[in-house]
Amino acid sequence: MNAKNYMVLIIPSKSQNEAFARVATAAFAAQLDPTIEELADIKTAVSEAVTNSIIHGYEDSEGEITIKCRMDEYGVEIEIRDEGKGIQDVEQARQPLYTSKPELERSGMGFTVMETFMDEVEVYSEKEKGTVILMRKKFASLAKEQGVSGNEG
Amino acid sequence: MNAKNYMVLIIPSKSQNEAFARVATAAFAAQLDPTIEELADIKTAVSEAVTNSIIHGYEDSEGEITIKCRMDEYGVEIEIRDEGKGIQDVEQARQPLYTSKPELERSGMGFTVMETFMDEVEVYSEKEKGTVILMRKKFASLAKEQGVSGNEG
Amino acid sequence: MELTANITGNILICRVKGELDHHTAEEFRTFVDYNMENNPVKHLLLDLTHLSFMDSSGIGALIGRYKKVSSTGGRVMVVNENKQVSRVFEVSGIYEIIKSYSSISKAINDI
Amino acid sequence: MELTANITGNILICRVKGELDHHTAEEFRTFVDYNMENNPVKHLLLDLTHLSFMDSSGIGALIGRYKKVSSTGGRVMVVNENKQVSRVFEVSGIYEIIKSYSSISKAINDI
Ligand SMILES: Nc1ncnc2c1ncn2[C@@H]1O[C@H](COP(=O)(O)OP(=O)(O)O)[C@@H](O)[C@H]1O
Ligand SMILES: Nc1ncnc2c1ncn2[C@@H]1O[C@H](COP(=O)(O)OP(=O)(O)O)[C@@H](O)[C@H]1O
Repeated sequence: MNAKNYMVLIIPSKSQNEAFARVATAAFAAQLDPTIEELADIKTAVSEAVTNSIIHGYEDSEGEITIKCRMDEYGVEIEIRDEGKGIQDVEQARQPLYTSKPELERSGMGFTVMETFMDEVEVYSEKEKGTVILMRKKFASLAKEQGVSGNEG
Repeated sequence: MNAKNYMVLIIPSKSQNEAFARVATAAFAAQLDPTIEELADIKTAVSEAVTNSIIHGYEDSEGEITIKCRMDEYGVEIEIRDEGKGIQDVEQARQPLYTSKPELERSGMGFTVMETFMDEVEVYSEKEKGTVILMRKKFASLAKEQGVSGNEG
Repeated sequence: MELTANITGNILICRVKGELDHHTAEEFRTFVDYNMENNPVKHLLLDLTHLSFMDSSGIGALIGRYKKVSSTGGRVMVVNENKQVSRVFEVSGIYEIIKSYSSISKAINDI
Repeated sequence: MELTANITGNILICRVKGELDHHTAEEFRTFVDYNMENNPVKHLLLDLTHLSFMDSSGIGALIGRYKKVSSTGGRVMVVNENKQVSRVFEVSGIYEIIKSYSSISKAINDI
């Protein structure tokens, strides 16, 4: 039943929505009974991606950010999409400490945080078209249900 | 800044999403600093409308429910839309205790709860096309900011 | 939703924890009906101290229990519902058939 | 976000309550910089006991404070960050420049 569940959330690129985006995504993912730490990881990764769409994708203009969250047998897949200015060099962007906006006190650690806190992070981006971040996180509780972790007593 | 904020949330008509829908809507409305009671009212009204889309709108089939929430100077406007079977007689449907599904132990109090807990409730529905519920709720804190409640000391 | 049942005399005391909506109503119904039918009890006392949310689907489920229990001469009582729950009770007029008490002992003493 | 400042010797003790992200970073920056500049203090001690969430925007804001404070010979310390915050600290390597203590008194004693 959970396996086919999903949600789509659309918000304007206002910084006040960063907190809402991570809380809503975590509330949805909570249906799968993740651990508190897994939920915190999702919140943090979503916060990074949504903040990037606001600061880098749309800069001073306003646009829409679409957050999709799908459940699968192992956990969740989260897609965060903007139609902003896009990333010229994705490989460079993903480097720890790289930031195109040091003047805004950016740490350049957003992608590193996403990669550390999620199991998989894919980045699709096209200049002047926008950016899509696709992240996956497996939940320990589901791994057990699937029998992945082997014997249970 | 808040005045123009909004969110759009799309979920499949699964009963497990009732709780998520009301939590997400309340989390969004919380940006306006409503009282705990105002927030509980919104949760309850959203729960009623979403449940109706699931039970009455889509019955045994599955469809999508769209929840839109917009902020204005006074509070929030919430729209809940399904593309389900629609309501033949809206006036009758809004009567307290009226239910088309007594066999499911429905109380027939859904619309009455929405009307009591929200300031305005509008219902638009067309047979075989679907139903839109439009609800508004004013927040006491904003009435003060607008000077509506007069002198403050 | 977490449900637990205890028996005191001819009363089934059912503690309801979590949220009672359309999604959880089925579980609530099944649990209460099973325990009412399989125990030597007459009355139903619902401890709502830990019920954090209820909507009109919950009202429907409560009226359903009331019909069953009262058909065999029993009473349905609730204890300690929070403000949100209490407002839904009021709107639906259910206090006319299901009385509320501030504690389990007060409810028991009133039978 | 709620920010409060106290002074102990030449240390500004700033309590940070709520969530430190891009949205709240500006307020944090302004508050800390103002209090560092307008008080006879050298070091910055951030009490993170009530910081419930932080992401890499918070790291950027912390590094910014570190650069300012250390340019005049001061230190930046944090106290009692929760697990989520601590993981973000670890990933970003910020513990190399900002030391963490389990209590305010331990941090003060270490200066
Ligand atoms: N949604 C986006 N749209 C455009 N550029 C982006 C987006 N996300 C990331 N970037 C680019 O990738 C760089 C690195 O991102 P990140 O690791 O999150 O660090 P930071 O946000 O601190 O700069 C950004 O500085 C920016 O140039
Ligand atoms: N989204 C909807 N789609 C189709 N019919 C609806 C919808 N919402 C309400 N209705 C109709 O209106 C009636 C009254 O609704 P309500 O007051 O919520 O009571 P209940 O849900 O307990 O039946 C329902 O029984 C149903 O016939």
